[in-house]
Amino acid sequence: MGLGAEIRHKIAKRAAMEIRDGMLVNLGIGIPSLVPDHLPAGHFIMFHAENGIVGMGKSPDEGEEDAHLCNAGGYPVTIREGASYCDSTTAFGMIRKGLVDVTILGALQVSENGDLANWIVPGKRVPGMGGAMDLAAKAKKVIVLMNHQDKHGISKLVKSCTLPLTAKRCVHMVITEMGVFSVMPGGLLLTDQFSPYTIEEIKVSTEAEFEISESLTIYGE
Amino acid sequence: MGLGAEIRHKIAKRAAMEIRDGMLVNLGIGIPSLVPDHLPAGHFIMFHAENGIVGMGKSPDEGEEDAHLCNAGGYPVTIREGASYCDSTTAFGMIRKGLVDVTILGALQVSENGDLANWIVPGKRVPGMGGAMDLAAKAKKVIVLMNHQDKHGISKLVKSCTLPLTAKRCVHMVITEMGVFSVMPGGLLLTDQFSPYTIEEIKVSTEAEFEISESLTIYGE
Amino acid sequence: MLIQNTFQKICHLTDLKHLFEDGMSIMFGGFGGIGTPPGLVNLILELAIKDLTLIGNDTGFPHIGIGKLVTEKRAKRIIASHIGSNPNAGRYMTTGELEVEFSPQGTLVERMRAGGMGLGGILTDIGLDEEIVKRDKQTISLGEKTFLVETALTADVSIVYAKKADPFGNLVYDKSARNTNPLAAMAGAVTIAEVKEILPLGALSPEEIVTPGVFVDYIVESKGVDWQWVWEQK
Amino acid sequence: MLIQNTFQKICHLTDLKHLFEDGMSIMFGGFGGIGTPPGLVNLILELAIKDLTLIGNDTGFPHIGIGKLVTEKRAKRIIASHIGSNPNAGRYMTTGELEVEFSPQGTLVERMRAGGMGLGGILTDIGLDEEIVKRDKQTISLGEKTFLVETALTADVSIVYAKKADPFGNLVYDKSARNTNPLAAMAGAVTIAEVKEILPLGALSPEEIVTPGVFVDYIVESKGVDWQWVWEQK
Repeated sequence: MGLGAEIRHKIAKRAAMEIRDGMLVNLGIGIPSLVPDHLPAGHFIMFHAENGIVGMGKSPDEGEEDAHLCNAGGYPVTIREGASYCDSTTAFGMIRKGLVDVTILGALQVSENGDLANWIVPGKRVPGMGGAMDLAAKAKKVIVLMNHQDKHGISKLVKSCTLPLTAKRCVHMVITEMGVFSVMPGGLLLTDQFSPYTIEEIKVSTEAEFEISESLTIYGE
Repeated sequence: MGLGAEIRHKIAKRAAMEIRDGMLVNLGIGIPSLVPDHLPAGHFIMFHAENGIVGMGKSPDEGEEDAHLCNAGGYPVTIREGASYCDSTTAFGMIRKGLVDVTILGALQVSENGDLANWIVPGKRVPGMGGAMDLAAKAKKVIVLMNHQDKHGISKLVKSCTLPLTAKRCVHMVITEMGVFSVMPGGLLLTDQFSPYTIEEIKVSTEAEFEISESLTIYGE
Repeated sequence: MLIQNTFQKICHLTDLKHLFEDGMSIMFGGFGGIGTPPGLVNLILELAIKDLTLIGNDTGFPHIGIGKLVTEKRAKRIIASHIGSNPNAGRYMTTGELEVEFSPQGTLVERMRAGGMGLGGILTDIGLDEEIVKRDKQTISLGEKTFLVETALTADVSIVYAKKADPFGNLVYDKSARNTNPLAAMAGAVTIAEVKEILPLGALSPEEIVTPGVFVDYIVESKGVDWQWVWEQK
Repeated sequence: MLIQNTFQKICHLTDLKHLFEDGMSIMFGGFGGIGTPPGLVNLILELAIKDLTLIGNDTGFPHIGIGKLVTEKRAKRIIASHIGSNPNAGRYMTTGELEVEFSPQGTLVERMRAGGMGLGGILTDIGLDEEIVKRDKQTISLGEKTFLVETALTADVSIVYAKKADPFGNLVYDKSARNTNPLAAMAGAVTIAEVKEILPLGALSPEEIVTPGVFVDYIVESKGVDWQWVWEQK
């Protein structure tokens, strides 16, 4: 994503604060996969994979990988106590029924009203939606972790998405290297500001309108 | 059903001739439940129950019953090697997909073209269809075992059913105490005649029209 | 064996009273009473709630399974495939005290599952020609074929019975007492599992778990059935 | 261990050639290649059949899973939720050599299951606002809500991978290699299971069986994968 390891972990760490014991959580690839590194030891968060796992644990040690125990991205995982396997219909039943408490995923664009575009660049990249539409539309809380701008310096937090949507009005929170935005009924609210970015810099870098929280949290370097 | 044990077993024995090794078979209550008594020892027929069993075996010995191992009628059964349990959706998926080779059940009326009425007497008895509609509509072969006439002496093999249907044009074979009728494209064909009934007696007792097979099998007492 | 109540799901029957009220819908697992949770049925009886909508395969027997609630006239409406084994259900239907919606069994269980899976419903051709099934339902044509639109079923509370649970609510059933339980377990807004045995987290094989704990909100230990089965009655 | 071939389902790969032909539809189990039967994919490659319609979760990787058939241009059409891990699929789609129907993953697996269960389809609100999903599909209103009509998927042949089978074709899967296999196993007009191990009748617990043998027509023993997984490639 073009962000350094330190910033990626800063974003992941902030996302981890949104998760509590007992929650069912689905993580996308990229920065979201770093979130477990920032959870307290001994937590009881159950990680969900679309292929059919509830209760994924940490990555296996090298040489301990099992080709038949992988996450939805196809990479080896382990399971924790209380885990179970199911077929993909049941894994998606959990999603559609709204039992996934938090999903954390990447995005190409997020709009002021929470529309999400994260799966297709017409004429360029058409990988298919996979499970993104199901997750975005039905998870109780959708958290987007992304670069604030694309590689051309264009804001990814937009007034209105120009790319085809994954789902409408589904995003609850966006975390970028500059800060944290909550999608409120009236629009975006900046709740957290990450140094070294100033409010002015964030405004200039953001196409979308946003309000600033009266209880804005400012994080140091 | 008002038939003596001997005749009931004669009907069940004839039905058993329609079953071969490897078949998936669903048996209704009443005379159909006697069919397994007439199968060869060491057979490999898999009996199916709507509640979620494939591979039911014989009835348990007295005192060996398990309340959690019962057929769809709620009576204790056993299982054979190769059996499995599933939930009721999978049990009915087998039915709807047409994987039940033979279902053997009772009836109130069967018409010349194979219409089946076996679940409701309006104003009198409305027990619900249970799994009868699914089985009648989708089993590869539907065999009805029934008294030739009702307790008022009225033929149950009719020109056209007067009772609400379970399923249209679904019955392949009807076995009564008088003989065996196959439902052919052109109508009913008497293929087996059970002594002591004469062709004349069968005709008088049957509302439906039927042809007589050129290779009619006649069973002695 | 010390069981950690890690997910705060393990509780006593008395902790569950607040979940029940007049007029609610209750989906139940079981088939002819087998696999219907006896302690939860008794709890509902004791709570004296009424005007219930009951959803499940059948109405059990007069004093077995969900039949107890039917016999005591707690239900105003039932969605089931069969009521023949409980004459009280037929009697109350005739007197107009009980409304019964019949669904062919295979359709009923798919409707229960659809509710649990967050689907709107399923398409089937079972009952397409039968007026009592077709009623006022929508039909849809796909190519040459026509299907009935059968809507998903959900409930305020689902009650199920299982053989084993762990503190997350993962469930393993017992032989043919599995029947409609995995479907009911998924379709409740709240799901309560009555289980024969509660084991520590990690004691169940992840391969053998039929209902992932995600679907289960409360777990109570069962005291077993307090009825005689029909085949035991001499 | 002597295995009785009681149901005549156990066979060799070479016995299966007659089941395959140009233009047919093949549904496959697997997710990113994991759980896709390697020996059956190789058999299809060797048979040099073409113009296939492939139905399954994704197109694997270029040399992993069903991806091998895609890379070798055996498919004229694919119904899947994702093709991103196999650049060849995207390339052939762009050149018009490959037709791709995208279905959201949760919808796709329900469509596969519906085919196996003899249903006409399912109703879901996923993708209702997205043109690429909605396309020319019918919608249906139930009360206040609108749903897409998503049709059942079936195939001439289904190929699946399992850990254990018995001679009846009862299948037990291996951890997350279960994924879409139980669905594909049900949805084929003919289903072939490639399995790591064939055990005698009675060796599998009736509680642990995921796919009842009723759905399985042929069983072959697997020689394992002949590819390197992406995470093994250094």
